[in-house]
Amino acid sequence: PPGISMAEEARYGFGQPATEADIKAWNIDITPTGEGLPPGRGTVRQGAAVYSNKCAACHGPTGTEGPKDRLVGGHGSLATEHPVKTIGSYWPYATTLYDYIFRAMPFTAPQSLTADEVYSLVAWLLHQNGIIPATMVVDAQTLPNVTMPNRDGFVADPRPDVESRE
Amino acid sequence: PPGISMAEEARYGFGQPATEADIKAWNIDITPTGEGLPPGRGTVRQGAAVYSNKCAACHGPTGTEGPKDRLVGGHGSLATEHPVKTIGSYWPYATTLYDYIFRAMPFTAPQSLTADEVYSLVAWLLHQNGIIPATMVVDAQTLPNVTMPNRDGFVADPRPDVESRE
Amino acid sequence: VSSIGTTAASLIAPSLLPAEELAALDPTAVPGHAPSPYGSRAPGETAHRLPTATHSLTPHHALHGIITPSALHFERHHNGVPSINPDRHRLLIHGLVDRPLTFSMNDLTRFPSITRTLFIECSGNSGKEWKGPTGTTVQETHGLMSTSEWTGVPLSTVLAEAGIKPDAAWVLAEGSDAAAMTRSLPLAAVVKDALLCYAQNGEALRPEQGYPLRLVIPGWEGNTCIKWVRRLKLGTAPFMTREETSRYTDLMPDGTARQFTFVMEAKSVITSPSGGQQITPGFVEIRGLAWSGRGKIAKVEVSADGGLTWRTAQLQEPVLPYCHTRFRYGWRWHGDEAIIQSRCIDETGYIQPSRAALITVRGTNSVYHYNAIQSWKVGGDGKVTNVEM
Amino acid sequence: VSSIGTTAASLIAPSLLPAEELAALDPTAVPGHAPSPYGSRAPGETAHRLPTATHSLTPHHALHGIITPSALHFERHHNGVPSINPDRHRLLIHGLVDRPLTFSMNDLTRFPSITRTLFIECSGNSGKEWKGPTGTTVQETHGLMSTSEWTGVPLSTVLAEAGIKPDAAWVLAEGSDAAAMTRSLPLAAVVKDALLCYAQNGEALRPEQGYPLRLVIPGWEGNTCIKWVRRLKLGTAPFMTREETSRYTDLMPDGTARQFTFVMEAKSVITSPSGGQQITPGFVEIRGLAWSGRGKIAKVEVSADGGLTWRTAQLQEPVLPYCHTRFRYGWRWHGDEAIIQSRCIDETGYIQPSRAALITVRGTNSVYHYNAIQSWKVGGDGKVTNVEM
Ligand code: HEC
Ligand code: HEC
Ligand SMILES: [Ca+2]
Ligand SMILES: [Ca+2]
Ligand SMILES: [Ca+2]
Ligand SMILES: [Ca+2]
Ligand SMILES: [Ca+2]
Ligand SMILES: [Ca+2]
Ligand SMILES: [Co+2]
Ligand SMILES: [Co+2]
Repeated sequence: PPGISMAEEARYGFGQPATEADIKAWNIDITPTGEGLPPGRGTVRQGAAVYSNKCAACHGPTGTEGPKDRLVGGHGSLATEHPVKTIGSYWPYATTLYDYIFRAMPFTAPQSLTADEVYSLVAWLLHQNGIIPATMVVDAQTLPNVTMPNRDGFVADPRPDVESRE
Repeated sequence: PPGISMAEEARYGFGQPATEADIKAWNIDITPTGEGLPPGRGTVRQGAAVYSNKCAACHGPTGTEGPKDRLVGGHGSLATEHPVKTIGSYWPYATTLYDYIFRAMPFTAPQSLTADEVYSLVAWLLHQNGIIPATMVVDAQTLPNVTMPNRDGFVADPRPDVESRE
Repeated sequence: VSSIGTTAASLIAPSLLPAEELAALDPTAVPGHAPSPYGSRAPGETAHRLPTATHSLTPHHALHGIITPSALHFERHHNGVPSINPDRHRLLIHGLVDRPLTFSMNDLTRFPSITRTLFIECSGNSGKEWKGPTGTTVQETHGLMSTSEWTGVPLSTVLAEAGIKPDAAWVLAEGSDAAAMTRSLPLAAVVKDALLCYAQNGEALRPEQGYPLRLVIPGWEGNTCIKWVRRLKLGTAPFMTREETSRYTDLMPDGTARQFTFVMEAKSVITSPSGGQQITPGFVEIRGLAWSGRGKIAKVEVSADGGLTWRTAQLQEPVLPYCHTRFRYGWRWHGDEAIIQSRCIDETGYIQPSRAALITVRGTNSVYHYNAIQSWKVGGDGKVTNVEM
Repeated sequence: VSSIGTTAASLIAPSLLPAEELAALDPTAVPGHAPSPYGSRAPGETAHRLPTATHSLTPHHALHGIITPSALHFERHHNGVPSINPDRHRLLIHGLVDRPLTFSMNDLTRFPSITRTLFIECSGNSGKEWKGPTGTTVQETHGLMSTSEWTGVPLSTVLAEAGIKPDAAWVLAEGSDAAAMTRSLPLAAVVKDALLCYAQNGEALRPEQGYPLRLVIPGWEGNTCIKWVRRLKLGTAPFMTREETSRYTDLMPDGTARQFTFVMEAKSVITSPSGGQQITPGFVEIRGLAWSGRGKIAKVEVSADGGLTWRTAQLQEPVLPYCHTRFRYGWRWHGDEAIIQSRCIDETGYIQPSRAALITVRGTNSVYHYNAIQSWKVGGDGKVTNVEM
């Protein structure tokens, strides 16, 4: 086609330009710096209500009972024989909670929650884990500033790490 | 086990000795020298009857009509544009006819024919192809002595035989 | 935006629309189905063998790599696929041996095993092309061949167990199908590398490929690789069965016939773009298969001008002996009529012949062992057809 | 007559009796069934995956060679197998690229293609063994791995089409399943040899392995090989999704966790005789698989005395990088208790560790990346069990 650049000629030319709408529909990830967080807000109190409606059946009334993944507690357990890995004890970034709850929860209806619902659930879960006060409003500005207890608990892969001799 | 020879020790020892009965049940091949031909006999006249009952539906009343493989004729056609390969025009050994008819025919009931039936069918098919007289009795002694018209028509594989150059 | 164009991609990986209810509008919003004991392909995938009464053809235009999925491995039966109980199946070894033996499948799997990825090609593959361009698609012209990973025990190991007598020179291999399909094989040659196989692509053989036991002879015509094998008889001379006299012999122009033509000579074919497909101008990856019954493929060349000029294609590693080798060549089609061809050279230096060279020597009455260069014509409209050069 | 004995052959190739009506008493007397468009395995063959809600395990005790039949390829899904219409499926590339693009499946199959035979191993394969011998069979201990012939387009080719911006260092790969399964991958490493695959063992990907499109990264933990991939987003830093923080990180004894542990280190296992099988005295072929996420297997050693002495096993050629390698060792079992083990060394010189060496460094809380030597005990009765040495 006229006007095509030389650089474009060197490519195969397959595929279509992605439109803003294409990208917006799928661009759901949230980075640790908060990139991707949508407008909206949530409180611990609102989160308690949504959680009890949409989450408690699988994760237990307080987030500790299950039957599915335990979400609360386990602090100080990571170096013991029975580590309990939860949002509070293990997760390094609070933003990941928004990302994961929206993309994958509730398990039976992923990507069905509104931004306000997700912010509220994040607030409630962080509060249950003793990370934020009951009064905190969670939104795109405040969430990236929450420091998780195990933020510095991760190290890079040092392998090969095991001496193997005959 | 006691008494086992050294040679036997060197083997893996898997498998069972084949009994005479094991071998007899499956040892159906017939060689060009007539090895394997069973007792029994057949005539062209008997063959005509068996053929018309059990074979003609597929190979045609005279062995030329089909719908399945043509069994009769084609003499002298092998070097033409339309070769007709039949028992008479192509097959190098008469013994193969016994072998194949017993092992594979009738197509719907292979290995169902008696030795006398097979000898008779062989007789009729050889006669139809002008190879033996109407009066000949076919049995384990006479069959290997039948000389087929195309007996010397086969050559060994001389490949590579095609010059391929750029 | 494409300044380069498209290929026959939808033909390369054909699929029908899955029924609407099977495919979620947004699959990320709906939990999927649970793990299962034994999977099956996606409902919309419909690549299939073309079956007749006696055989079925592998859809090479729709396949990738070199492994043929077992479900799509070509078939050639002489009286159907038998139903065999593997626990009752026995292999009998007799004739010129020290100790006639029978083996159960359990016995056979106990021996030292070996695995090889090998093509099997019917001697009749492309046989209709002797008379000129006949097949419409590559499935029709070259569908009587497939490649699998075969596992079994070397024939030599099992024969040694029975003890080969010094005067044994030929072995009769017989199947337990309704044709009791039988071939005489020269002992020295098959003892070298034939396998008694019980597994194909990791699992038990498929019924159509000889379940529970098949003889596999690397590089030899498919009919020698006796399926459902139940008997091996050693003798001094060929047994001259119908399958090596009336059939599987090649009629020459002088009326003589070549017998015991076991090895499948080197051959190649472009599987994409191929007959029945359609391309559009721009980048087109020419993809195909090359193989030789004499060992490894050394080189594949591709021509897009009917054989005037040839370019070396890329061979997918690893290149294995007696095995399909996938070749690829990046081409730019400018919209003009073109004849595309591939030709291969194997490690013995044998060059796949042109059709003209082949029929000059062999005439057109052979039926089997047609291995000439295949020519596909790309029309001005991008449609691909089978033509003679 | 056997002076040498038997192995667990019936366990190696398990089969149920086909229903009597399926198996003719003498199959040579009854015409068989006709060729078919798409075959299925013999009715008596019942090797199967062990499925749970989230995964299923490959029955390696029943398999041969290195190819895993697609129907038996292990599964690990984070919210089930989505049903995807391939004609609607798109791959979106955006973030730090010059030109955000979407690709249809047709677009992707047009690019130059490549085929590789590769293992995929779940990082959780053998994970339960961290706490001590847990699985009864090799399917339970090592069933979260399989090998296929994968065909697709190099990731680098497709990213180049969009144009990688200079500051891009990580890529987020996201699936179109109900978990929108997501991993951050270091761009420089994956651009080297990752593939966007659309074919597995010759035909279209199976739904459980990512139909119609899967990212395959040679040698890396299975969860990085994003299935049903629909989005690649380039960024400067890892995106820190739940699957690389809460999951797929290994807890060390000091309470810290290792993150981005992508490569599956060298590992091997005896698949036969293995847990749940039984052998009898005499010749027993020890068969197993070895593999390394760092390249080729250089050597496999087998011990039949709990690691006191080691003998070199035979490796089935071709030995391919990032691929299962089948090893074999001919053993004579005299009826005494024995501990059989295999250990492998890869081309980097890395030696598969003993369990003791591994847990000395890592403790037992890791969950993922367990690659210690597996010990099987052969009892005086020939029964094989999973034990700790
Ligand atoms: C029907 C069952 C079910 C419901 C309802 C459900 N979950 Fe879950 N949840 C699960 C399962 C199962 C997992 C584990 C998924 C996996 O590991 O891939 C999980 C995992 C999680 C995790 C990750 C835990 C970790 O440590 O990695 C979070 C956070 C979570 N759920 C939050 C929620 C919230 C918030 C809701 C309600 C909006 C919810 N879940 C509703 C079943 C459920
Ligand atoms: C229901 C059909 C049918 C019946 C009945 C039948 N045949 Fe056949 N016959 C065939 C078919 C089909 C073939 C070709 C088989 C093949 O090529 O594998 C054949 C092949 C042959 C051949 C080999 C021809 C050649 O040149 O290679 C002979 C000989 C033969 N039949 C003889 C007989 C005799 C004798 C009988 C009767 C006892 C018989 N047939 C009954 C269908 C039949
Ligand atoms: Ca385009
Ligand atoms: Ca025995
Ligand atoms: Ca389509
Ligand atoms: Ca053949
Ligand atoms: Ca059995
Ligand atoms: Ca994994
Ligand atoms: Co054939
Ligand atoms: Co996993």
